[in-house]
Amino acid sequence: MPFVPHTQDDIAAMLAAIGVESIDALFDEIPEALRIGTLAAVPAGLAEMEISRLMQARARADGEPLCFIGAGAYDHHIPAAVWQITSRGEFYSAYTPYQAEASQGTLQLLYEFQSMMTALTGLDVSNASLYDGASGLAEAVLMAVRANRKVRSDKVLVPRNLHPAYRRTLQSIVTPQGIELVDIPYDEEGGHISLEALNALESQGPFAALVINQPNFFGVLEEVDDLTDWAQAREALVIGVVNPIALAVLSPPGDWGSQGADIACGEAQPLGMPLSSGGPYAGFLCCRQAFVRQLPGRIVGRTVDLDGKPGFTLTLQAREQHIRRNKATSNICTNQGLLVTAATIHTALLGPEGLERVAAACHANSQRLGTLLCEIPGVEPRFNRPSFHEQALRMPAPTAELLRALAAQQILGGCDLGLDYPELDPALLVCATEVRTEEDMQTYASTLARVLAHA
Amino acid sequence: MPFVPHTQDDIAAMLAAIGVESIDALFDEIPEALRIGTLAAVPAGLAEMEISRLMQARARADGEPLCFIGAGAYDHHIPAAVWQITSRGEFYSAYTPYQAEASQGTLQLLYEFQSMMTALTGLDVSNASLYDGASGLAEAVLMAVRANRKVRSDKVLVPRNLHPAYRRTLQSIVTPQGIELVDIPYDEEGGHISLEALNALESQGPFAALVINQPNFFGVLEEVDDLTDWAQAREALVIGVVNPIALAVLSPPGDWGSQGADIACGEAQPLGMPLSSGGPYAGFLCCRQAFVRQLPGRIVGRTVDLDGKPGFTLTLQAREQHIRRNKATSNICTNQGLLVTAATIHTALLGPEGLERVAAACHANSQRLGTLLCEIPGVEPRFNRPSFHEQALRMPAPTAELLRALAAQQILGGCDLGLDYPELDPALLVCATEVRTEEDMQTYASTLARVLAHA
Amino acid sequence: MLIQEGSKPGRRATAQAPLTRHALDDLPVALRRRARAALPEVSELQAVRHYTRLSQQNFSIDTHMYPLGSCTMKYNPRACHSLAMLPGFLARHPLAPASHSQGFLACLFELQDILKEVTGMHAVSLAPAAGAQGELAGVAMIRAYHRARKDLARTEILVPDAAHGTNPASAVMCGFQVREIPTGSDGDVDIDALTRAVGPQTAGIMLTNPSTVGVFDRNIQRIAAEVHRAGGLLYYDGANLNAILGKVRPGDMGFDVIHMNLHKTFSTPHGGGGPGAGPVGVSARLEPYLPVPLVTREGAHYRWLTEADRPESIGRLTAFGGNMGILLRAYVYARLLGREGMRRVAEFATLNANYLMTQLRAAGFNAAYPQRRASHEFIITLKTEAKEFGVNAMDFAKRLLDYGYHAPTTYFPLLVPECLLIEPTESESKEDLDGFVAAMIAIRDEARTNPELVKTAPHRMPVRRLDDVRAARQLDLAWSPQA
Amino acid sequence: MLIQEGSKPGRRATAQAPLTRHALDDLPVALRRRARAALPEVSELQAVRHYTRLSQQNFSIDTHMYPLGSCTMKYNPRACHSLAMLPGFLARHPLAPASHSQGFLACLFELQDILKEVTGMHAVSLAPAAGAQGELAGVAMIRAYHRARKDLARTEILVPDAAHGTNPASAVMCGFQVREIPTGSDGDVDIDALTRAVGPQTAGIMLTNPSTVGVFDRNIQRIAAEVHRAGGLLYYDGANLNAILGKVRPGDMGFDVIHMNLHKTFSTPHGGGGPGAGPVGVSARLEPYLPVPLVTREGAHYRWLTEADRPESIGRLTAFGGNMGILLRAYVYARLLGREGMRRVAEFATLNANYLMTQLRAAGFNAAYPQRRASHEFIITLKTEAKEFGVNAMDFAKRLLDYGYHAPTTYFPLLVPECLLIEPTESESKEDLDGFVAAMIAIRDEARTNPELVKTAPHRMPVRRLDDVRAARQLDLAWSPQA
Repeated sequence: MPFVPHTQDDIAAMLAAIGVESIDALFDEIPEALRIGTLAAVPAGLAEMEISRLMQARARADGEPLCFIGAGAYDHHIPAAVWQITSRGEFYSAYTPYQAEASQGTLQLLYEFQSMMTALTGLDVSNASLYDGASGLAEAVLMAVRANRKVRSDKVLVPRNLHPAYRRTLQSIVTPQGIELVDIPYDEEGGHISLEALNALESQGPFAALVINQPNFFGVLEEVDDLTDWAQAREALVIGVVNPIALAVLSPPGDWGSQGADIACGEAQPLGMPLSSGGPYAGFLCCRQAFVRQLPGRIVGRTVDLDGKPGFTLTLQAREQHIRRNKATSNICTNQGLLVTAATIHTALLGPEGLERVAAACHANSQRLGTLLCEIPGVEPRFNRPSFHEQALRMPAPTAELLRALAAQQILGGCDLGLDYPELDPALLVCATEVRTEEDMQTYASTLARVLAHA
Repeated sequence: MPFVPHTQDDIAAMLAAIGVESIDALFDEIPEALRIGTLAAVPAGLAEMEISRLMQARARADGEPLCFIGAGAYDHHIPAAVWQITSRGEFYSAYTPYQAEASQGTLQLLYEFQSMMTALTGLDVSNASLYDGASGLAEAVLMAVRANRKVRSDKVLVPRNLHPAYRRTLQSIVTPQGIELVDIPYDEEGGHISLEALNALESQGPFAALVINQPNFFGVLEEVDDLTDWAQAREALVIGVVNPIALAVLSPPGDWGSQGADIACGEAQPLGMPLSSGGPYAGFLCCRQAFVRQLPGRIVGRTVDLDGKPGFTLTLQAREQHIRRNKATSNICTNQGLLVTAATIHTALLGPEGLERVAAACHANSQRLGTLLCEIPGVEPRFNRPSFHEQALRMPAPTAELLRALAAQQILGGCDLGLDYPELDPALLVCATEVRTEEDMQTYASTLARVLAHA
Repeated sequence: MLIQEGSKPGRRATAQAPLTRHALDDLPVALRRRARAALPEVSELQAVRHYTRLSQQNFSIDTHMYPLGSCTMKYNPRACHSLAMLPGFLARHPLAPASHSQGFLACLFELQDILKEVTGMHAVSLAPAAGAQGELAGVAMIRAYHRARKDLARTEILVPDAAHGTNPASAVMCGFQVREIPTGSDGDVDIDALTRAVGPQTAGIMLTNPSTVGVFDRNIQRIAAEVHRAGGLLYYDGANLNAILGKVRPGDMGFDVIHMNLHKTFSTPHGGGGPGAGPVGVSARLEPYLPVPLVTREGAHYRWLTEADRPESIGRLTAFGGNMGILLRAYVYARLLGREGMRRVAEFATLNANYLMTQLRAAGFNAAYPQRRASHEFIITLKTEAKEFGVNAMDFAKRLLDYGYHAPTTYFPLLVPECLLIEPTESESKEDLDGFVAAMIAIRDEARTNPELVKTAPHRMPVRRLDDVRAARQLDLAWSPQA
Repeated sequence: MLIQEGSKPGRRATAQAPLTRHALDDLPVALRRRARAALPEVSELQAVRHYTRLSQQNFSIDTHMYPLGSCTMKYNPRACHSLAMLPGFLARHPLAPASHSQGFLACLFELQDILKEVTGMHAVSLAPAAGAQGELAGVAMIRAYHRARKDLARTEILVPDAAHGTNPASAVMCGFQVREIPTGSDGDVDIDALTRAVGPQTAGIMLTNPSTVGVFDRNIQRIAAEVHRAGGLLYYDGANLNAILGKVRPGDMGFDVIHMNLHKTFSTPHGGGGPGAGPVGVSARLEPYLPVPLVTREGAHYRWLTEADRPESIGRLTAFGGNMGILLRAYVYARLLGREGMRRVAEFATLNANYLMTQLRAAGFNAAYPQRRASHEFIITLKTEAKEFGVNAMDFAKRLLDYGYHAPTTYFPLLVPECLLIEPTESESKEDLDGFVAAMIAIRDEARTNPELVKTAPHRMPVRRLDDVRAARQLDLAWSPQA
């Protein structure tokens, strides 16, 4: 009986104490008709040795392709210390820190995380994480609509160059509440959002909020100051969707425009979370102090104990569903505590200088990759504005076939932009973080050249 | 500066406090001529990301061959919990528990280990480990010679079917102290040590000790009761060299013969230590209570604190080199604490029933492998007595070539007995522990059949 | 001390970042950060020591028992962690093509099948990232179902008063109104009240069974019939699935949609507050609305089903389809248990709960529903103790920490005064349960002889009782360099 | 509670052993175990919880500073652990053929080269499993050298009185007599006494430099000349190599043989008492005697050199050639440091030691050799405090535990009364050192005002001061079921 410690003597003694003959008798309040027989479709139990063998085979099955996909999930170096400490039982198997006195480790760490996120975004307060960047943006939008008391509108401006999966997630989560997402087209040449595009939409307003993605899905840098000022001049709140590694070198949302963005959110995955096939990651969400009571998710505060000694506790729980039920700011309770543990340790180990170096190395690699690939006839940059971290490249042949041919050579050549942006087809979004070497990039370039030559 | 926390301000403040101009000034007592310039042969430092890439490539470089070698190092399932807990910083980076009050974790664990080893060997006391099985045997022999007050002899009987590497290690370590190792030939048919062989050596005695290896290097079971009685009738101490997994089902040294063996030692690797290319492993060493003051290595005792509360501490330190210096029982101080941590957790997770199941599965697999291989013409058991865990098989072709051909098919086919026992050539010692599947063994058999067919 | 307070300008864990500092000159100055972010500057040893020591200030399953009702804090097998963290799984990019994802997708596909079988549902999506997101998805599917039938008048979701707070919150997130149904004195839903409440405005009902009062609702088949007759759907909150795993199936009870908390029933770690995973299972009529992505097998080939394959789907809930690493852990756990092991989960969780309730009652504590079997959990009410000694449920809870037990869930469900909701789970031993009873008795003795000791507990934790009111009034939510 | 005391017959961590119970009927009954071994029978959770909680009762580098003289307790980089534990290294059988060992052997070969370079020796063997085994190997090589020259009258090894206890013990293990050489009042070896002691009976001298009194012996070149002139060889005890790494090389000082403690200088973990690794380096004339195995490169191919290649070798010291996993950790550490990093080790270890000595002296503590530079370590003598307050070095040491500092090495070297041998290492920060000084001052204040507090310390550990005498007199070395 795996994970059940009872001996036969224990069972007998316990049944005797309860006063029943058998364990089955304990289920006697359940209507007989509902009790099931076998679970035929569930396989018989395995020993750890056996499941280990199976999982090792499966983990190995898919090889170790050289990956140049970014598109919202980035392959960064993670210090060995990060997961060795995160995996400690006291973090891994701890409960939500509702009993603050028995959870000071997690609580202090979350407070430190909140402090790191406010430092990176330049905003006042942060929550202790949400599920991921996309669902976090959905919460940001709901929050902005609730919080914007000046413009009572259910409309939110969302750029088309926001990550397509984020756009879909937004759609799933916010539309049942009657919120309308208004698309902002991107500039055909620059890949960015222009003031002209915004002005063209103005008549559809007023808007509760404007979403700005920096860098945007194409890796292109937006003119965040102008966009922020445009929105705030119209009483719309500004939600920045940002990459925490990029924030080490890019202007933080709190500094955007003349007043700063109101809300910032994003995916914390680049801070110490492995690609992991897509999750678990962690969304972060920061805002101005004024909106703190509209902030969803758990928040840790510093307080004092009976002796006046500093300590940490979950606070503002009156916003939350387990207190407010149907009046809560969100239904979210579970967050991504363990991932935040990794993110906090990761960020502490990197520090501001380390994050800057990582960001700069990613930028350098990504530029270098672009240069190498664009030496191939027919490959060229799709947009003409500065990019960061990744690049959209026009391809001289159908991308699906190219990607298949590259994959057969154990190269994952990027994200096929034509799938979500037919107007860009054929184009690839490629990424090379600091972990890709010159040799890796040369391999990609030479393989692509070969593939195209035979295409 | 990896692993150096000093900022420029720190350095300046510290130098000022000391009253020197530079760090170099702190080396001014060292003769100028001795100070070196560059370390040209040492490469420049790498980032963790870079060394990770290098080590991953090297760890992958040698493939994942299917291994049927045993010969003193065994591939067992290790519960995931074992190394997750052993790797915790509090075990991993702890010092030797000289400060007992700050080391109760390690000390209690070592006491539990000692208790497990005495339970497995059936002897009274255990030390807290030695470097490995082979050097542990050397210490056992030194100890036996010191401890045998009845027979003042420097001669020790050592079977030829003891692991060749153990025999060599014994040679290196004990002969500088004038101890003479007398070979006992093994029985040509049975592979075991017969009483006749011992009787034939009797005239060379008296002997301080007899070493008995159960199972022996060939996997053959010795008649340990007879051998023990033979030796003790002649006042020789009996040293059992045993495998802890086998001890779950085989008679423990403490039960051998009419009085039980005096000393037991062996390799603890099968208890939770990965093959690891040969180490670190851990030797264990147990003995009768009467010899405890001759036992080398660290020993943990249970005692009480000022409040009478139980606690654990290193004890009998008067035997050790840091107190007794040149009068110590051994020069050993470091032991294999971290490996003992793994062994203790492993043994707790397996328990007596688990170890029995592992032993029985190893036995069944090893028998099955023997059966499968012996279906191949020309392959047959080399010895005619019961074996455990591994088997010596006569081969119909030169073994070095066979092993090379098998290795080319990613099969490590066993240990070439002819290298150390020319009289057995061509023969292989093969092993299949509980982690080898029927399919693995079939693969070996069919590949060997193919190789032999083309030989 | 905060990691930020141990920071010193210029200190670094040098090995952790690229040794070369690349230029960023090509980026427009206006878009670049002006002042360096106030992040901690510490050495590698400093960080390792800081977080190792912080961890030691936590309770956790690996160190303490958590008899925590509705939260199923049981042993998280260590193999689930190491096998989900195999490099092949960790290095896989979420957008890697199916050609390079077969091993991974096979695990998810089989997990879908296992969850279908144990819940008795027709189809399962693994997409929701947590229980609350599973609820959102479930209610969204109910909404989509009615809308597809143009049945737009169904604006109301029924929720028992004992329900988890996420239930009404999730219903509201999907645009529904919530109507509460009272619990009867025997712990079952007040069936008459329910009958009165259902109607053409009923979109569905959200139920936990066994409920949060720790009993199996004996009228479940009747409830299902009533709601279905009115055209509503039944939602099963899987928080308490551990109580019936392998014994009874929500699908057989008549539920149309269910979410499961893998971090409860399937023993994936709570991780100090997540990540969870909240797969949803549905009956055949809701299948088209399942959130994407799903995994399908075509011949021997696995692939994702996405929006393109499922045009009626309620959509995508996270960017990359869910908490994959958590799903892998649950898969490993399910394979370790196997079908027999699943059944044992419910059996021993129930045995432990009934034994613990029996022993606490024998020790003089009052069960909220003494005439009922406990399911996997049960409620003790400390009303008498609070009145006699002035020591309330929270004081008991805090003092239990000193005795080395995590507090049970307190003051939930709201309908029982001074309550402790206690769920021992199947992985704790009889000795652990006996130890908990002994601690409860000892605390009651203290409450009698030295109430102040209990009222000011805990005393053996890293901090004494914390001032929650101050935390909410004098908000201090982030360290800043000026502070 | 011992794990054995939590055992219950029939309890098991079921997932951890084969599910099938194979028969053993073919084994002769006489050779089989009659009674089951009294090993613990516990659940998986029980074991995980027990050992996790035990671990928390330890001090460790990851949680505490260890200013522990002669032991070099510095940060053990976590990457060294994870990279040495890569599956490819762990799964490799020690007898795997060279064809399947190239990646692994490349690491060892390069480590040999790095160690040669930093010690200035001609050749290195990685075989010794620990420092003491390195010493044994070193002395055995000295013995083999003289024997090969038929120089059999050399029966004596010289050892300074301040030497580590392993030095004389290792010499005796090789059949030598030991003669002690006194230390001069300035901390250097008494050169006159040495000159009187050397002679035709001298096989060699074992020296640590910097010595265990924490100073660099300024006469090292003269010592080397004297011993060599007499036909003896010089052995370098590498315990203190951290002090000079990258700055000075034993080979350049004239040493013929050296062992290194990788678990000190190369930061492999102490692991609660091991495993260590004690590679030996030698001058050209000792190369034939190096212990096997060694790694060689032939073209692009690596292979082991064994007894067959090195017939004059002192032989094999463990069955499979050494603590491979520890060697891999040292290799990773060496590559992370690189040549500049090596030099910084010595520089900052020395800076920290001199700063700490300065601050402690400024606070009124007495250094044993105040006129000398500290190397990486130094000695404080508490003779005055012991006399004035009746509080001895051990009491200070125990009280330091309460302040969160591991005790320095106490009562070693034996020649300094009431001494603390203090080695902060390069990985501790100025703040850590200042904290240690503050603790020392606070304890001295306590010794003055409340000596009993210090004499009965520690007070904040899991146990109070333990009765060592009882431990040695009433031996209790193993739990047994009857007890």
